[in-house]
Amino acid sequence: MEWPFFIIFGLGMLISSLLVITRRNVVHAALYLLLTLFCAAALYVMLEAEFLAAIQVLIYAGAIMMLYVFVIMLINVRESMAERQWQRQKVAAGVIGALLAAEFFVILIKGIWVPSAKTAEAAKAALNAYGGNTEAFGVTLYTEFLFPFEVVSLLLLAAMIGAIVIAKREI
Amino acid sequence: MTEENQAAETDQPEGDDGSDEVPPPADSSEETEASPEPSEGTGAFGEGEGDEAPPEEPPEDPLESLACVKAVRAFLGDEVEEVTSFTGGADEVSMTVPAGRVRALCAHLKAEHGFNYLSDLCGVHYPEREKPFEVVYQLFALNRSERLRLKVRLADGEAAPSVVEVWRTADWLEREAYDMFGIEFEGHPDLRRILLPEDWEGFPLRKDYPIRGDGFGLTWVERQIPSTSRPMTERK
Amino acid sequence: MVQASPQPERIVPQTEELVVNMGPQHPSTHGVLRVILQLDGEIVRHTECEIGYLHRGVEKIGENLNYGQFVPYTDRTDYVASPSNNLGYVEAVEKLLELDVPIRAHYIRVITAELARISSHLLWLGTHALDIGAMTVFLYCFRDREKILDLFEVAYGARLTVHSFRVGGVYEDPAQQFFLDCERFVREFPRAMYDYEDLLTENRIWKARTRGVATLSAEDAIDLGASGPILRASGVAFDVRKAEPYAAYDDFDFTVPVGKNGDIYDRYLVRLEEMRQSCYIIEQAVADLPTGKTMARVPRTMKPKEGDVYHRIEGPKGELGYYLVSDGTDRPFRLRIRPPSFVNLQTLPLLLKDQLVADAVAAIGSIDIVLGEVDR
Amino acid sequence: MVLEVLFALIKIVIVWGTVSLLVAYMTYFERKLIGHMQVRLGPMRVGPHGLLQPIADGLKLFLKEDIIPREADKAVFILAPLFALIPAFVVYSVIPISSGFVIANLNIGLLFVVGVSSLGIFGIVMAGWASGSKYSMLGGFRSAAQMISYEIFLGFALVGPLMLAGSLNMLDIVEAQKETWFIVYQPLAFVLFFIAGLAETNRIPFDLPEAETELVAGFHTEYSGMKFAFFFLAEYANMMVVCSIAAVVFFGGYLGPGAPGAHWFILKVFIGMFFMMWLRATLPRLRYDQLMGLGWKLMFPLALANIFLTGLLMYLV
Repeated sequence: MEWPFFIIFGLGMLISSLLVITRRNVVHAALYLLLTLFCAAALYVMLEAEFLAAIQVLIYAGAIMMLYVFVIMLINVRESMAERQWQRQKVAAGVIGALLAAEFFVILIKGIWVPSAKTAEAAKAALNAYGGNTEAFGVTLYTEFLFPFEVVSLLLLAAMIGAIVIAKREI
Repeated sequence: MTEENQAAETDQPEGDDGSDEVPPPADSSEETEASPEPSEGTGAFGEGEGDEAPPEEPPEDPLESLACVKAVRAFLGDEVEEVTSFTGGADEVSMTVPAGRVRALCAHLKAEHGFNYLSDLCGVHYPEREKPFEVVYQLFALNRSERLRLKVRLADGEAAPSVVEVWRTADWLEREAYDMFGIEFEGHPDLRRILLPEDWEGFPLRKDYPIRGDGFGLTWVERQIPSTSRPMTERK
Repeated sequence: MVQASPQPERIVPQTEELVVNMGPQHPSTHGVLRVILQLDGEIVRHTECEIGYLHRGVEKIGENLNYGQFVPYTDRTDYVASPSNNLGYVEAVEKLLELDVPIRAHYIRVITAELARISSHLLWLGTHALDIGAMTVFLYCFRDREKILDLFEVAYGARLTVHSFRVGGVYEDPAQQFFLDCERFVREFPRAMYDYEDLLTENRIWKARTRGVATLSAEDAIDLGASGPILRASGVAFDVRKAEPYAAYDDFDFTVPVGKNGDIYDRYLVRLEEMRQSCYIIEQAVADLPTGKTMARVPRTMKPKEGDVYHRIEGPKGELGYYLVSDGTDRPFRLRIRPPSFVNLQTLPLLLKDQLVADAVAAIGSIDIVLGEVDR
Repeated sequence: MVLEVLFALIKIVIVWGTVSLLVAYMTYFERKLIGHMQVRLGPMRVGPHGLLQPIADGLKLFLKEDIIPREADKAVFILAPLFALIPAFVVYSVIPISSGFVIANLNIGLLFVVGVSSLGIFGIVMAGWASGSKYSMLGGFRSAAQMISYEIFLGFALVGPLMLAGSLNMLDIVEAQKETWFIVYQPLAFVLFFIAGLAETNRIPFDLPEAETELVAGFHTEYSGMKFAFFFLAEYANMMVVCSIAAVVFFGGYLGPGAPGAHWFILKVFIGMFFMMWLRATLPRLRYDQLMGLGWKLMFPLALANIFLTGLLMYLV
């Protein structure tokens, strides 16, 4: 029952992410990126990572993309469309792209050879032990990953203060 | 005209003015009471005036005994061209003063005599006169409720000194006088047309400005809109 | 590139000054006023008003009509309070003709002019509140303004451009019904005013939007020639009705409300109180209404003697003056209208200086301009 | 399997159909209500007491010429109204209308609501940008900044009741209020939520994005016909969403004595709507900086304090 949806969202994600990098109009590209993120969220739901999916929509699509769009819309789109889109870095880009593709391929092969059902079962069992997806997320975040979590929030705080200082010279 | 008017006015009984003209008697009485009393009003000129005034001016002229007239006299001396009042009272006192001195006079009246409020400033066009233009200033002292009208006569092309420095009110009022009469105000910071379009030709409140748009060749509207797009009857 | 500058300038990122054009078709400029705002971010640095879109050359028209014919034209200057304009002009002409107007006519004029003041303030309050987003006040104000217009209709047969007075008095003595209705109106209206007060006076949002916004000091107000509620809101108790009583204002007891801070909120309070005082004046006038004629004997052709008069009244917007120059014919040689809106509008650049652009609408509204009068 | 899908589809049709009809009649309700508050009658001509007015309005807007400005970005211009409308409707798929009746009983229901409704902003920003007009663009940006800010307070205000319920699932939240409604424990959270909801839906006193007298209707200046109707419906649908969430989270959703749950739920939503409309007839509009100041300087600290207090009390009790 799930596979048609998987195909819809997977294809949607692929096509829209392709369109993100090929559109000349930045606003259109940003809106396709929004679609990509949305499809990713849908895929998370299918992997039973609902909390992640909701956060994906709320933070990425709702907040971060909004800021992107905010900035992009202030650009003169006509002017930017006339600018050259492809830089002279085709070789470097090709090499890095090939490396990435190889990596993905290796992971894919591994996934096929190693029976994934077992790991999936184990993950589900672990989730149920916590009483659900969201709870599991919260517990791990505040126990196992407490230190990195705090470090990251400090980093964000520093970034926020920095942005305020730069934007508002006289306070 | 002044003397006869005044005579006529003073002869008439008070009842003539009746309810309509309640203010003048009230004001003049106020004035006569007030004139000796205010120290800033009389102090500066009163002493000098007290010595000189009686021999020069016949004391029976009620207008000359008004504080504001005395103040202007004290400042300008003989340069005052005319003193009139339509009603004979203090409320319509009108003094014609030389154009060159008006800014200094206004500054003096504002600083020393409390005429801190410029009610109005407008132009008038008398085509028959030698100096055809007149600028009329309606001064008002807020603290004392006293009015004074100053008039300045200008020859064609002569500029009046701007009083924007004295009262900022004058800014738009002078622009309007320029717009309507073409009277230039020297020292005005931004003398442009205010009500009419910037490319308007002519000054509509001049007496020689045609009421129908024939006097200037094409009217403004006719110049803006090509004649072919207007009805036949209007075409030249 | 060729010329090396002696010292390299430090590059400081600058924001451009933005020029925003409000009007002449903007809903908050109350007519065809065009305001050009120079903004530094959200702050207004410089304001310029473009006016004249409604210029009809009223003063020129006046020079080409005889004294009586011009009265209906005054209706069309400040068209939201046309009896006040009639009154100013008619009294100026009467001064010129040295006419003795019957006392009953004066009382009727006072009643009508005060009704006009209430109606003008109501229109102001409604539109000003609507500008700030209070929609219901607008409809309440129109509810009550409607009653005043009905009163005009009873007395003079017209509602907006009333042509209420003639040179020499009031043409027809209004029907008794008019005075009864006036009595009822002044009895009911102060109660209706609680509706506005409840919605606005202590409303925190209303206060936040109007308090300390677009302030005008007393010195600036006098220097800029502001008059009417704006001047009084700045703390100067100048009211022509008190300073130079005209018509029958000497006979009535009323106070001149004065503000303290000269901000939009004070202008609002001053106008509200003025409406109450107007009601009080009408109440007295109706109670003490003298009997007698309402028209003086006016010559068929009015030919005043040569000379000039300046007559002013306290219009709803401020000092409304008429300067008439007579050359002895039946037409004014020069007819000058001293429009309160025009002079008051001159305060706008100062009101908006260094204010937030979002306050521009509130500030323009607080001046209470009628473009018909500004442009004439 | 097929039956399940069919059943879900029927539910969707019922809910969305009811919602869209209700939304249409909310416009009538508001006009009548405000009309009577403002000593006038409101619509009277179409049908008895103007009852058919929303249908006439809908027809008129549907048949109206659809204008796309020359300067507009056509695709985005057309998509924007849909972006505004669809999230408001999607949210209804997780709101329990009565004890067993909910389209999708998601684990993360409340999070889903907040997440999806945040997408509605895109419609407004896209509309503002795609219109190719300065006024629209300013309106769109204003709206976006306002909605992003207030979305945060909206979310934070919901954390308190969430902690009490111990679940994100909408049904669980309602069931947790069997004894007492959360409004009793969380009055501050409700006030914050309601204010944030007003700001989210651009209602007075936060209607700056569409301030008629300042921005000439803001982001939807250039819209006409059906597209305009979509924005109009989106506003009312969002109002209903806010009221529905308030009913579910603070007022025990469908819980109530006697009558079936759906009645109670709809009644509670209506009372919420009534208050929103009442406010429109009463209050003037805040200035932009005051709006932001209110949010960040007053509501945000209060919302955090509320969370802290709730946590503290839960720990102590």
